[in-house]
Amino acid sequence: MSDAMLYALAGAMLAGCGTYGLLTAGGALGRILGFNILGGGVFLIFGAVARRGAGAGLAADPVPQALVITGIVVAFCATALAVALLLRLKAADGAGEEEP
Amino acid sequence: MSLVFDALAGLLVAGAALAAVTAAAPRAAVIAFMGYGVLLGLAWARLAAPDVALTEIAIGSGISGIVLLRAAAGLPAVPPAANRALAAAISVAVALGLAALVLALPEPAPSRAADAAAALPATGLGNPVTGVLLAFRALDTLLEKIVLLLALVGVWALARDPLWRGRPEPLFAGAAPAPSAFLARVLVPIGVLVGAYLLWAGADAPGGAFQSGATLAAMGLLALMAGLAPLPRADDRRLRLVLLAGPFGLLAAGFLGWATAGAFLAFPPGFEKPVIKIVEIAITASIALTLILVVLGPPAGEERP
Amino acid sequence: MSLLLDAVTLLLVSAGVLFFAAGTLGLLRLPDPLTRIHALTKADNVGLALIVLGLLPQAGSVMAGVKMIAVWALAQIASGAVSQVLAEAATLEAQIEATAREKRP
Amino acid sequence: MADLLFAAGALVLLICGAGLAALWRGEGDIDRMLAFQLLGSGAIAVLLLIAPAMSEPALLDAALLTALLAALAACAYRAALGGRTPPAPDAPERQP
Repeated sequence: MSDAMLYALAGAMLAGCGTYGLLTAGGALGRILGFNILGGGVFLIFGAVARRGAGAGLAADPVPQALVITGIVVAFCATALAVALLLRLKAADGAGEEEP
Repeated sequence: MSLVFDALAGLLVAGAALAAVTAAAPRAAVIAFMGYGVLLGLAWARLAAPDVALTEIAIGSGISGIVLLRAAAGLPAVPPAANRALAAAISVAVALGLAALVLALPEPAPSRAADAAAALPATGLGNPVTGVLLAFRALDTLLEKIVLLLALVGVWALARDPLWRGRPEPLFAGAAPAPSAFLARVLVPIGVLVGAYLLWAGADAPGGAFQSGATLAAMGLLALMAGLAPLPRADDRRLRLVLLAGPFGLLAAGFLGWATAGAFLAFPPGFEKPVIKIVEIAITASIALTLILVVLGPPAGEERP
Repeated sequence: MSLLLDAVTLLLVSAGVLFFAAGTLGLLRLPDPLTRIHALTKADNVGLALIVLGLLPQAGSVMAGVKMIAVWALAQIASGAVSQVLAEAATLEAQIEATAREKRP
Repeated sequence: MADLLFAAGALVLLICGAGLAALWRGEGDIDRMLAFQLLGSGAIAVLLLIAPAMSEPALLDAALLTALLAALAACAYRAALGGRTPPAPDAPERQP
């Protein structure tokens, strides 16, 4: 069992947690968090793959790392857009949450 | 011993994630999510990916907190909607399936590390991740910049018609109280210094445009929170110029590559590093400003002249 | 010499971890949010200071040592200011709750 | 030495985890923010400990960033409460 494997398994657990949040959340914010955690788990598995690809004097494969960095920033922007939609919805119907 | 540490860190990340998805109150869930971001940063540090760790810390525990805490304010606690036992079964199946896939990863692991290391000296950079982002896969970075702009257009599109040129809702309703203002006054200069350092160091050490942009965005938001700077207007021309500097700077460098090096997004031989650095500065400014604006949300109020 | 330095590291880092434990214990045992804030900031900073002091002999370069001290200094400033912010937030939340309780009956 | 540093890091993680788990069941979100701040300090300590253990000086930058942004979270929490300032608890009531 290597360190990369341990974190890949942690990533699998995160993906499970995220799925659970996505399926059970009563409100939109819970689903946003669940989706982010699901994505974080997938990124972490990707990171473990990068770590396994260490070689040529580099501690990890830089290509997946670069993709994860852009992924984190894009995921954040999507989250901010979703939150803006949520707040607009709240302002529009005053009730706070949409019906599930 | 390091494996014990890794196992513990992995379990803590999963525990924080579980707390975030099972918390009943929205604000408690968001606080757990912020803790999960810090722990995920540690995981990236252990995966020998300090560049990703810096990004995750700056975004996951920093500016995400501002957006999500703001969204959680005033939201009622909603009871879980679906059949929880079924959802748990599906989630465990997803986790076990991924775990099985992970354990079946091919040996030896496929890797582009050797290619990246071999091509890196041609760029004049010392950090392979920056090399991938700005030289070998610059097209991805260009498209990513455009996605960020689209997200901002999406946020701005939510403004009500008569207000769309104005300023967004303030982060603090009214003036910030003294302790928060003090915190901002102390942290913002230090943070701007750290952000500039990350950009400068990013050529040869972990760091770069994304980490620096996220840090600068966090500091900008802190300054706006404390009222140290006026909220930006959506129709400010200088603001739009900075927003476009990143994608169009990269695009210009791309066309320059056609003229000087014979391919789109190829950098002129001999001048790779200076051109990459200039483009990186433009990208950093655009990322920082875009992140600030998507966090602030749609324009909501017109200032009466 | 390096054995001696390692012993210093071990001693100071252990003491630092002990202070972290003490701070956590205070966080769990003290009765209300304001006292808990107090326990957290005090113990954390001493713990972090001891860990930084202990790690200084292990810093590979002068730059690394300076950075470690900078991290500690920043944590000092930030944690003092953060305790103020959270204390104010705690006071405000207690007020909001009291107002809500008055209105309820 | 690296093993000892990892052991110390694991211990700090364990302490923070225990604090987190216990505070999580507390009544208020202020307590949860305190748990988050504790985790932030713990993460700084862990990053400082594993930087020499992994011979990766860039983790010191990560520690610096963690210190900076943990404080930002407290400010964001306060901002989400709204702009009112509570009077100092011991200040005499101002007479009109």
